[in-house]
Parts: sequence; C-alpha cells; structure tokens
Amino acid sequence: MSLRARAAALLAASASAATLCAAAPPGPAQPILFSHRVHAGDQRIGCTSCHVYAERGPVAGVPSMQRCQGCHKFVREDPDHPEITAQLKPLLQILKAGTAVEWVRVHRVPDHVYFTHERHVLAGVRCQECHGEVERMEVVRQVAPLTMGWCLECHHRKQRERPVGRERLTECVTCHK
Amino acid sequence: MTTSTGEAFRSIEETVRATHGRPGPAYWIGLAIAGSVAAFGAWSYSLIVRTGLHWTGLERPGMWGNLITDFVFWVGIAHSGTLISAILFLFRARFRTAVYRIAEMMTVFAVLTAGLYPILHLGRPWFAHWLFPYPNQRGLWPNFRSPLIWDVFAVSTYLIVSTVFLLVGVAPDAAALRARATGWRRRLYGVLAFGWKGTDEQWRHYTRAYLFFAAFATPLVVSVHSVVSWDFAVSILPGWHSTLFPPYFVAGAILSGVAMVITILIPVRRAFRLETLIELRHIDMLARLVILTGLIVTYSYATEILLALQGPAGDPERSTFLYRMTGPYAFVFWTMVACNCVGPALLLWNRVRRSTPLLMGICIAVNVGMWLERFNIVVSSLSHDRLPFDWRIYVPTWVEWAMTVGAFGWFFTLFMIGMKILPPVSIAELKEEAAHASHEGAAHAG
Amino acid sequence: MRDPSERRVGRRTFFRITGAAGAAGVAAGCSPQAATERLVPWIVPPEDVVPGQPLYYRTACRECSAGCGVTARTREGRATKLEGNPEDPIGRGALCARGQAAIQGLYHPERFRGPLRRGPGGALAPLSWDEAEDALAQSVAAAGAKGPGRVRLLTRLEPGATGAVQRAFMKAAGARPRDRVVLEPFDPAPLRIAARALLGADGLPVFDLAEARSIVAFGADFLETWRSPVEGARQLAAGRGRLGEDRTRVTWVGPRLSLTGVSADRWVRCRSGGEGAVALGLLRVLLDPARSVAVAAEVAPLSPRVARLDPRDLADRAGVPWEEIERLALELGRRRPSALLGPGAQSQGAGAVQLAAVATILDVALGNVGRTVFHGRDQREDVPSSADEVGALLAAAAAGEVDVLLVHHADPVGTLPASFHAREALAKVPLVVSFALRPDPTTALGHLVLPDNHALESFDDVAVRAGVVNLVQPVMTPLADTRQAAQVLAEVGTRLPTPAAFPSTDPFDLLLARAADHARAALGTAPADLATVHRDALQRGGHWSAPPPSRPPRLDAHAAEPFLALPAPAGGMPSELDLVVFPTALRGDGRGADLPWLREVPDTLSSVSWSPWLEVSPATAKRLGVATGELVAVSTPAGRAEVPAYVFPGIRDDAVGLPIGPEALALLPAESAPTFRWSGVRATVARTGGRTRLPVLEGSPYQHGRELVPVVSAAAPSPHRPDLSAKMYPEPTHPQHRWAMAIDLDRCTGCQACMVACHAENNVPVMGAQAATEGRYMGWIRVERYLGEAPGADLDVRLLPMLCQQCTNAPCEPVCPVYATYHTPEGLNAQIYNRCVGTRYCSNNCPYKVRTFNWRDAQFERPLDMQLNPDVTVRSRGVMEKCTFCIQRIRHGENEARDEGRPVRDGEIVPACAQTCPAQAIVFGDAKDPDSRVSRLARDGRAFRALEETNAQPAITYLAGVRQRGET
Amino acid sequence: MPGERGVLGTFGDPGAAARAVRALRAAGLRVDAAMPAPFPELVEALGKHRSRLGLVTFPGAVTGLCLGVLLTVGTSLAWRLVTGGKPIVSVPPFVIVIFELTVLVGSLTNLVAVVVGGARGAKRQAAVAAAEAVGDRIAVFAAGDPAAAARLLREGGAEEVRDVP
Repeated sequence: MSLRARAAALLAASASAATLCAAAPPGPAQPILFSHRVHAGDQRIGCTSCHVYAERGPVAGVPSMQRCQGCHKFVREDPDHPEITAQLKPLLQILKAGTAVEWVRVHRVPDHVYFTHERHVLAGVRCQECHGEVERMEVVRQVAPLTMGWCLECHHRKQRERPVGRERLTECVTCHK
Repeated sequence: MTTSTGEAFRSIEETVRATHGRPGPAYWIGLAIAGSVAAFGAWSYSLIVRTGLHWTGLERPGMWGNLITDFVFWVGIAHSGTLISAILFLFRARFRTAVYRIAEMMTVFAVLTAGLYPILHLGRPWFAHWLFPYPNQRGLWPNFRSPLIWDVFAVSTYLIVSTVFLLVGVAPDAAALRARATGWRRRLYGVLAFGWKGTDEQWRHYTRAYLFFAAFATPLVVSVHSVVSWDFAVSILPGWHSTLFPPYFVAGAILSGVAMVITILIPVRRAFRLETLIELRHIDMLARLVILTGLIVTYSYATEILLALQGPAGDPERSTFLYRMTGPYAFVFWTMVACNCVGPALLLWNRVRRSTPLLMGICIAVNVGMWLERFNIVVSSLSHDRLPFDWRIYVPTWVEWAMTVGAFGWFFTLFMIGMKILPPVSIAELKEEAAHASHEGAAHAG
Repeated sequence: MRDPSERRVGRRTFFRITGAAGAAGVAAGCSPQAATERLVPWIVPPEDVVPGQPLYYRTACRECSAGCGVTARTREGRATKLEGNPEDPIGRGALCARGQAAIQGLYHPERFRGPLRRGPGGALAPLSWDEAEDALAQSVAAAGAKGPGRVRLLTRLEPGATGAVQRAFMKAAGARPRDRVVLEPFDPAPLRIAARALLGADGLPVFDLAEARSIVAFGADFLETWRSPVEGARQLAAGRGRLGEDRTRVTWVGPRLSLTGVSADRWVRCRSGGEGAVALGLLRVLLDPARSVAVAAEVAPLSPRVARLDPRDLADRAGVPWEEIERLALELGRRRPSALLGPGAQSQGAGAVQLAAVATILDVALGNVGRTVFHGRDQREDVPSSADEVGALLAAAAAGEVDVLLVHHADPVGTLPASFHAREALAKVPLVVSFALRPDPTTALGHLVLPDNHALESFDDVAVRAGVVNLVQPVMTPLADTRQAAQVLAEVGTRLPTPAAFPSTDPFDLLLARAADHARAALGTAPADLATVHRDALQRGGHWSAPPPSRPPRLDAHAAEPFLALPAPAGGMPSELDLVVFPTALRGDGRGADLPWLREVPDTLSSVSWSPWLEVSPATAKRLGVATGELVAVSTPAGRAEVPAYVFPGIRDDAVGLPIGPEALALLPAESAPTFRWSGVRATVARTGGRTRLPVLEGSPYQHGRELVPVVSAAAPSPHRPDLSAKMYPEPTHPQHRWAMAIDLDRCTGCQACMVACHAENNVPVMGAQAATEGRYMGWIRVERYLGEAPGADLDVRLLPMLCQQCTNAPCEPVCPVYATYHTPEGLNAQIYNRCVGTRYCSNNCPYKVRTFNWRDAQFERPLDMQLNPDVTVRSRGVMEKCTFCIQRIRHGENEARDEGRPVRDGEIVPACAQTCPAQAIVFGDAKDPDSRVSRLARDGRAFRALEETNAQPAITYLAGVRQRGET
Repeated sequence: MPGERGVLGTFGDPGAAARAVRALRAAGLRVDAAMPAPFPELVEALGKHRSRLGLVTFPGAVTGLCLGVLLTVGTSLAWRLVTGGKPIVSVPPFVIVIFELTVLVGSLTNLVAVVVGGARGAKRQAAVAAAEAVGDRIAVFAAGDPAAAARLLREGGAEEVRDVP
C-alpha cells in the first residue's frame, strides 16, 4: 500500500478526531423571533439579498434595519393568522423606534483566523456547506464545528481533486496572517 | 560455613534496611533546604509564566541562555547512571555492583530535572503538548526534521527506559525487603516486587530480560546526548555547527555524570553507613573513569579550537573562538578549561585520587566546569554571530539564576526521598557476590 | 474615492453608526480586538463601505512644510495607514518617516478631547465650544479696542486656506499684518535673504537635483529635513541612476557626517562655521583668471574682489587643506550643471547669510540658475517670520503689550532656544489661546485650549510651490469634540465688532471658495463647472500644473560685494568645542518628535532610540575619558545640559554633535540676528562620572573583515560572490510565483521611512525605552550601519537594510518543532504566530537575526489601537514574529488579479517598505517572471546577497553601492 | 504444577543446594528451586533451558521501528510542508525518531514479557514459590517419590525438609 494511502488514513483519523471535538450546540435564543425557515425557506429569499457583503468582503454582514424595513413596511400583519401578527409586533416596534436588533452571534472563528466569505462564495462554495440547511431552521444553530481540521478536510480534498493552481488552499498563511 | 553465607546475606539486608531507618534531624534539615531552594526556583519561574520572558536577560541575538544550559547539564548528569549500570554490565565490570543502584536513581531524577527546562524556557509553555505527536483536530503533526522533536523523543524514551531499568533491578530487592517490612513499606515493596518469588524460572526470564535492557540502554545512552548535541550541531551558527559535537558531548556527559556520582557517593556512603558495601576501591574505579573522559573532553576542546583557528582572518568561526578565549566570556572559558582539563588530570596521581576530600573537590569542580562548558557553547556562540551589528552580550538575570539553583534543589529533594524508599545498593547482586566470595574461601580451605 | 461634497454628509452620518457597529465587531473575524458576542446591524448601511475592504482618500501631509501628497487607507471608518500619493508631483507616492508617523498624531492618547479653559485653580477644565468661542470673541474684541498689537497670532507656516482665514481674522481683530508671526525655526532664512539681496527674488529657490551632475551640500541635510527631503532623495536617486561621468557626485561640507553626508561621495571635514570659507574658496578658485574656468559673465566684476582673498586664510577659516577646496572647485568647474545647497540647520551660524550668498553666487557663476536652481517658484501664500520678528513678539509679550496671543501649531516654549525665554514671555500674556492637538510646553501656559482637528480630520489646502497646491480633506470624522482651527477663527471672526467677511464658516466651503483661484492657476482659465473640477482635484489630491516660465534673475554684483569679505576667525577658548546641533530624519525640528514610532525607531547613524546623545569623536572621547553611555556635561553661556556620550568617528575632534531637542535648546543662545542660530556655538564639555544604559541597537559598528556590505567602483564593477553550484537536495519548486525583493544600496539613504511604514502596516508594537536598553527593538526591518572594517580603520559608512530574507533554504524552518514557520509554494518564509510555542530556535539559527520575539505582551494604548491593521494579527507574548513581505498585501493583489481573471502585474503588489521608499531603493516582484523588475535587478552586475556563503538562498538581492572616491 | 505432591528442602549455601539438586535429578526427580540471587552453580545444576524472552522482545522492537516509519513518513506526506528546502521525506532526521521508538517499544515489550513470564513461572512453580526464598534461604522442591526426595535432600545438607502440601 502506498505512502499516500497511509497518509490519507492518518488524515482521516485526525479528521474524525476533529468531528468528535465539535458537537453542534443548539442555536442561542435571539432577542426577537426570526425564522430563517420562513424567509429563506418558504419565501425563497436568497441568502445574499440580506447578507449583502458575502460576495464582496470577509464578513457576510448582518442585514441593516433599513433592509428589514424594506419588506416589513408592507408585511405588517397576517389577518388570517393572529399569532403571526403577534410575532411581528416586536420587530415593528423596534423599526418604529429606529433602533437596532442586537442579534446573538452564532458562528465565530478565533481572531487569529483570517476567514473571508468572499473567496468561498466566489469559489462556488454553497452557504449550506458550512452553515447547514439554514432554510429549514427556525432558529439558526451552528452545525459545522468550524475547527481547523474541519476546514482542512475540505481544503485538502479540493486540492487533491485539482492540485494545479490550488497550492494556496493548504497554505497556513491563507488563514493565519 | 553454610551459616556464614546466610549471615553474609542477612548482614547485607540489615545494612540496606538500616538506611531506611527513621531519618535523623540532619536528613530533615537537608530535605528542608533542598525543598525550599526548589520552591524558590518554582516561584521565580511563576514570574515568567505571569508576564513573560522579559524577566530573563535574553535578547537578540542570544535567544537561549541559562535554562538551555541547565537542560544540557542535567541530561549530561543523567548519563553516568545508565552507563555504569548497562555498559559496565555488558563489560562484566565487577565494581559496578556496589554503585550502580545509586547511579541509576541519580539518572532518573536527573532526567526528571532536565526534561523540565526545555518546557520552562518556552515562550508559551501551555502549548508544550504540541511537541508530542498525537492525533489532533488540526490535522497538523510535529516537524520531525527539528532537533527539538528529536529531543522530545530521545529524552522521554530515556526517562521511560531508565526508570524501567531501575525498577526491574529493584524488584528482587523489594521482595527481599518486603519479607520483614510492615505498613506502607510492605505494600509499596509488594508492588515493586512484581510478585517476585525468586523461583528459578523467574530468575531465568529475569537475567535474560536484564541483558536485553542493558542492550537497549547502551545505544540509547549514546544516542540521547548525541541528539542533544545535534540541537546545536545541525544549526549553522559559528561555534555550534560542528561534526565533533556528538562524541564530544557524550564524553562530556559521562565526565559530568561520573563526577556527580562520586560527589554523591562520598557523603552518602558515610551518611547512610554503607562503607561496608560501597568500598573505596569502587570509588577509585569511578575516579579512573573521570580521568579517561576528562582526557577525551580535553582532546575535543583542543581539536575544536585548533580547527577553528585554521580559518582566514574574516572567518566567523575563527572569530567566535577567539571571542570565547579573549572576549567578555573569557573567564567562563578559562575556568572551564581549569575544571575539566586540569582537574581530572590531577587524578592521575594516586595520592590525589585516594584522598577523599581532594577527589570530592575535583569532582565538584568538574561539575561546575561542565555547566560552564554548556554555558560557553550556548551563549558565547550566540552573542557573536555573523552580523557584527547584532552582537550583544547576554547576562543572566536573578530569575534565571534562581531557576538554575532551583534545579539542584529539585534534584536533591527527589534524591533524598528516593534514598529513604529504594534500596541504595543491589541486594541480590551483592548476595551473589558474597556467595561467590565465600565459595572461593571454601575452595582455599578445602 | 467618491464625490466629496456628498460624502461629507454621507460619511459623517455613516460614522456615527459605524461607531456602534464597529465596536460591536460586525467587521471582526480578523480584527485583533476580541469581538463581543452581539451583532448590532447598521440602521442605514453606508453605500460606499464594504466591511473588511479598505477605502482610500487623498489628502496631504502637514508634518513639515514640504507638503507631500498622501493616500490614506481607511477601514470601517478609521484611518489605518498613510501612504504617498503617486500622482503628487512632490512625493510621487513616497512618504518620509515623519509622514508615515503622522497617523499616530491622529490617534495620540494624550490628544485633547475638547475645548478647555484654565480655571482659577490653574487646572484646565472643559467647556462647550460656544462658551469657548464667545469667551475668545469677547477678549479679542476687548483687546482689539485697545489698539493694534494687543492681539497677536503665532502660527506655523500655513500656506493655504487656514493662513487666509488667520489673516482675515487678524484684520478683523484690528491687528497689523506683522502681528501674525510665522514660526518655522528650521526655515533656511539666510537663503531667502541672499536671494532677495543678490537676485531680487522672493522666497526660497526650488531645486531640481536630478539634473545636477554635482551637488555640494553646506550642512544642508537635503535627504533628512532640509526643504523637501522626499523629493531630494528621489531626485538624487535619479541623478545617481545615470552611469559614468553623468552620475551625480555629492559632496558634504560640514564638521559632522550627517545621514546626508553618508550618501555623499566626498566629505569635506570643515570646522563648524567654516562652510562659508569653503564656499568662498570655491569662488576664489573658479574666478581665478589663471584657472581660466568659464563662469557666467555677471560674476566677472567680482573676480578682483575675490582675488584679494588669501587661500591660506580661507583654508585656515575652513579648517581644511586648500588643495581639497581647489579639487572640489575644479570638479564643479568641470561637472555642470551643479547645485550648491545651504545653509542647513547644522551650518546656520553667524556666517549663514554669507554662506547662502556665496552659494547663490556660485550657482550663478556655474550657470546652475534656471537648470537646477529655480527662483520665483516658491509658494507665495505665506512666509516664515525672521528670528527678529519672533523675538519682537516675545519681547512685546514679556513687556505686557500683548493681551491675547493665539498659538496655532507652534510651540515657542518647546521648540525655541530656552534663551528666548518664551516661557516667561507667555506667562505675562493675560490670555494665551492654543489650538494644539495635544499638550506641549506651550499649552501648559495656555489659558484657553481650542483643540484643532488633526489634518486627517480637516479640510485645507497647501500651496507647496508655483503650480502645486495639495488638498487636505478629512479621511474620518473627528475622534473627539475637536473643531478645525480655521472654522473656530471664522466663527469667532464673524462675532467681532467689525465682523470679518467669510464666505462661510464651514471648512469645506472655505476650501471651495479658494478652489476657483487654484483651478484658474492650474487650468489658466476660470473653470466652467467648479464643483466638478474641485471634486476631481480632491479625488486626485490637488491642483497641479507646470510651473510658470520665469526668466532667470540677474545677479546684482554690487549687492554681492559685502558678502565676499574674509570670515572672522573662530573665537572662544581652544579648550572649548564647537557645538553642532542637528535635526534628524525622525526628529525633524522637534515638533511631533514625541510620536511613539519616531522615538522607538533607532537613529540610523547612532542606532540610539528614546534618548538624546552627544556625538564625540574617538580622540575627543579619549581626551575627556568618556565612553559611549557615560554622561557628559555640556555648557555654553546660554545654559548647561547632561547628555550620554556616543563615540562616533564621523565628527571632527574639535566639535561635538547634539540632536535637536530640549537639551540642545537649553544650550543655544538667542542673539539678535535676522535668522535663528543653530550652530557656531562654543561649548565646554566635561565628563560627569555618571552613566546611563544608552539604548543603542548596534553591537559592533565594524565589518571585521567579513565583507558584509561590498561596494563597487569603476575598477571593480561587481562584488565577489561564492560558488554555490554544489547542491545537496533539489531546490523547492515554486509553481506560480516566487516573491522576491531587490534593494539598491546605492539609492538607500537610511532615511528610515521603511522602518516606520512597517510599524504602521504590520502592527509592530512599540516596547518603550526600557526594552530598547535591553536591545528588544521589535522592528521587522532595520538599517544596519557599518562605519568601517575595524576600530581605527578609516571611516567608510555602509548601510544595509536588514529584513527577513525569505530564504529558499531557510535555516529557521527545519528547526521549528511545530511547523510554525515553513516555506510556502510562493517562496515566502511563513511565520504562523498562533502555532508558535516560542522555542526561539529559529532566531538562533537565522544568520540574519531578523526574527523578533515577544518578550512581553505589547501595549497599544487607546486610541492608538484604532490604527491597528485588521488584516494582520496582533502577536501575543511568547511568540516569534518577523517580516512577511506584507503577505496581506500580496494576497490582496493576487485576489484582485484573480477576480479580474488576469495574471498579477509586475509592480502591482508592493510591500509597505518598498511603497514608501523615497529613493525607490526597494523593488518587489516575482522572481519567476524573467522580465519583472526584480528579476532584471537580480541579474545586475552590482547584485550580491547577504551572507551568501551560508547558502540560505535569500529572496532578497542587494545591489552594491557605487564608490567614486578619488575619481574625478 | 499446582497441587503436585512433593518435598521441599531449604539450604543456606548455594553450593550445597546445587549438589542436592544434582543428586535429586540423578534420581530422576523433577526439581524446582527458589533463591535470593541467581547463583550460577545452582542455575547450572538445575540444567533448565534458557529463557526464550527474545521471541517476544524482538518483535516488539520491530513493531516500534514500523511505528516510527509510519509516524514520520506518514505525517510528513499527509500535509506536505517544506522546511528549509529539505525533501518532504528527509530520511536522516527520521532515522533518529525511528531509532528512539524502536528502543522505547522494544524495552516496554521486554518489560511486559518479563513480568508476565515471571508471573507464569511463579504459578507453575507454586510449590517452591510458596517458600518465599527471597531472603537468606534457598528452597529446593523435588516432585515424585517423597521418601527418596526427603532422604536425598537431608544427605545434601538441607537445614529443613518438609512435605508439601
């Protein structure tokens, strides 16, 4: 058996260790009820139409209150479903007050990791590959461990698929500057 | 006659058991001193942990100083133990029997001391485990090309193997002591005896296994200090980059180790009433080892310097050695020469060798000299490297001195405790010798 | 860069929100500060900002009067880095060390947070801007009523909108024009006087050194502080680029070898104050009929007068052998055009005006005027006042004739010789108003502190010279409740009894109002659409046009006569030494010398940081019995100071050198001369017996026969290089790029701009004076300076900028046990801080010793931490760090190229050091591309590599300096 | 063999014990002994074959060697990081690590082997093991014809002879 294969075996071992290290916790409670299932799932609103910077910069960006306002100027109530109208109230109050919703952070990489959405989105990585089936989640939770081994597993694979021109994928300085 | 053999056995056991008797005030005072010195060292290290290595006198270009010197020194000390016990065992050197147990104890405790220092000198010691290979979520392993990783493997292997070697040797003795021990000692010896009954089959496996251990340990001893020497030799720093280092370091290690054994044996045999078992002729044989290794070390010094001085005027290598001999560290260099070259040579005179105080003095001097040798190698080369603009003199701070002294405190604490638990000589082998002796007596009588 | 008029509103509102959002760490992820766990969205997103993407604004540097253009990089609304404006005709994209450090003035922890008034208790207490402006208006009105001269203004040179506002305000306050005094202590006033007297020309001459084949600098450090150093360095580099006979030859004339002198081909070691005699000697030789050197006809009438000068006397006054002067003169006669520069601070003594005059005559005689020296091109907006005028102001203040003194970015107490007694004078003024950004000795005496906006928060314009107006615009909203001084004056001015007529009190409109003139000057005609023109100008950075043709002025021979007298012999006791006070590239004239980077970065020549030092020649040191670091007492009639000695062979035995600073100011006299006197002072020097740990970076300043920094000459055109053909392993391959650098030592002037730029770009911490004495300087690039082969050998200064060499066979890599450093496929020697455990073996094994270790946690005192570059990790204690070739910039360039689907262009990616190098000595590029500049330079005959014999295969190629000693 | 009937004699002197052992074996009795130290003459008299510990220890060492190769070469290839222009699989440095691992694993198997072997020995020679001859006495156990054994032991100079169990 080739050294390469043995190496792959070792890698698999460490990768499995990685998955063990990271059990996905349930999503944190957010200040107001916001359902990705409704927005991204039922309404089929594209991710980048709210997370506008995902294709342009390192951070995907939290939608501005102006953007919420954009739709909820009209979507204010649901006569048939009073409970939905009730759910909308807190948001409408905040929008009226002109303040901002203080969302609780879900995904986080350490400060010594330089992660940029831009490169991943432009490379054609689907949001779900890292964030999970967000459009099915009422409350967003972290599904991927976001550990180095987890990142590398994909980077190594992509590099093995087409090594030429992808040297940077497994360079330390790509993520640690 | 038969009884005489039995008595001989009994007297041996008695002498050994006596060393484990209730400790006197002297012992407690000694232990207290050693312990507090170690504690002070630990406290001064806590300063570094709290706010960083700025407590040291280190600065570019000299990134290593006292702490690495301590590491190399204690690894060196650790050498004699396994040397005396394994190599001399393979060479069937009789005088080994009386002294090797203490030497082995010294080895284990010295490695325990040495192993600390590379970790203590790290910028981020809390990540020291990254130097060990274990499957991790990062998918990143150590760099096996680094001499420091070789150190990790060499030193930890050495620690494990010499500990095993020590305990295996202790097993039959533990069984013997257990017979008349009580309380915790009985339980402890029960464990250390590994269910030893002394049946012939056990002995057959045991003797065989002991041979293998010796066979493993011997190349290991040589490899460990060679590896330590490679920490320096594989670098490209003038004064470090030298093919001579491995043999030179091994010889130096044995020199310092044996000197340390003597330094310890002389007071110990007196304090623990072991004169009957550890005789002066044993120590004399060790002193001869000091002469031998001292000569090798002297030869190495000479070769190194003479080769370096062959270089052209602007040669950094040459410059470094001139700096060692004439620069601000000259006193270190010349003290080292006095202690490691002249000292052992004096032992060529029987009168010097036989006089306990002189021998003791020279051995202590050799230990000082060997510490200075490592300091000289580590520091003077660094502070005088290739770009003169960066030259800088390193002076250890009190924190570093405290940690250096603390190492001795730590070592002697362990050693004094060990002396009260483990048999300081190999009972079984002494019995064998005793039987042998009485036989010869019988043969003459008959 | 976007439309400024709309951005004004846009940006202000937007920053108010970002303030919250930024703090909440929306843009974290790579931010060095720990982000909170809450994400606060923008209410209204700024349309021109993408978090994590830089946004650039053009503005101008106000650290000195050169007025270089600046491109400011901002992230999430805070400026993080200043770089030169490549379109700006002055700096051409380069900035000096002080320009790079300007951003620390913006984030200086001690900056005033708002207006302050000194209460009865003597403590400064905050008050509102309205109160402050009312208070000021009332007292100015009251004082103005008493008649002229009761209200005075002491300002730095303000050749722009601010200056105009000041003048209008003073007029409204009933003050005379001369009540506005411009304090520029290091302005080469003698040159103005000479130009006016001899040529009838106003202002300072403007030089084009690139054209000159010879340059003689009489104590004028044109590569450090004199006039426009960035421009000077670039022009010299251009002139040096010409090979053979046309290559510019530089001669430094002075008692002390300055950094500029280091770049010179020849040093005429004249005694302090002897520069004038040297200049006269040159004239004497050139006008000597026997020599038959062709000189301009207009100087012919002077020859009989000059012929009367006795060479022996001249040589005696100069303190150099006559032959040396002769040789230099003949060279000047042969190598034309040339440029004679001076005086500079180091030669600005009693004879400074004569020196300036003779230099001017020489320029005329050699036909330099109109070719390398241009008169009438200086800016006409504002003129520095003479020392007399400053003295007069202080005298009036001391006499109690001044009721209100407005101090605008001038620090008379801190930057004038103590013997001017500015402190006492200001103490007599009932109301001292200071517009300073942060406390200085003058604000300590201020009654009303109205903190100005930093230049990076202001709208203004700087007329640099005819045809060059650089525009200053805010790159971020003010950090604190500060207000631009021009606005304050305008607002106060409109509240005066006879209100000043201002188009508006908003700085932007004030600027817009001037835009018409600028545009007309630039375009020649009145612009049709002013708003557009002005916006374009703001985006570009200024209004630039070719200088108006000015016919060369004629020399007035009669006026020249009085300047041709033999200088007086040196006075004073023989036991006394000449005190040479000199500015440095880092300290400048002392203003802004308190910025952390400028104090942390070691001086190139002495390698001293954080401390003043007294340059003492080895012989003098021996005579006084002092060594480097020992305290020496220097006393002059004016005062006494204790300074640590620094033994330096680059100074005459009869002189000592002292960098400008409080110690120097304490020693300087204030004689009533038209110009400030910085040199020509005699001092007695004695050892005190005390000693300090002087923070010196250098170990040994000698090469010890190691040929570390070779030089080439016509005789030996290439340095010796070892044969490295033998290979043990196949070289690592670099599939795409192999980033490399070339450093031309013939261009490098040791100005230290690269060092400061690196601090700014890479979050290199400032560790402070204590760490400096321990040799724990954290800089990623340093300039190693060697004085010669060995102690006692002849002085031969060579500079070697030393940074990580990014070796192919990097010795640091294999010794790291945890892969914290390794070789990337692009040829970089990567350092992964978060992997480093701190064994420090890499540094031990690095032959170049370019790795620095974090001995303790670095402190970035608020708000200095706002300057940190979010793309670069802030390193914690216990880890090793080093130059990365600005990996973040490389990646940025690579990604941009990839997004545009094209290969990376040569010169597109530029590390901070190369970007700011005024002499463009540093070239960065891809060694895999045989046509890239860096590859071509690597093939140059002067190419060599540092410590090449170690076979580390560095990525940095040095080009040996060219020596023309002896050749003429 | 546990529960085996036989006679146990104790000696103070190895030489005497050795002679007795020879006599017993000459009489065709199976003999075990226990002693405080491996007296050569006695071991020789027992004339039992040499321990085959090596059969365990050697494979152990080889395992260590393979482990070393796998660890060094495998991990280097798993993520190819170039350091100092050296090849990914740089043999000389790896040899050092491999050697250390060989010694380590070898010694540990050796330890296990001797402990296990010893325990099994004590079990198989339960009769003589019971005598705890670890101090100053040598125990000799002879299985089979008790009467003859006891006689031979007494003649051999046994200080004490008793039947077991």
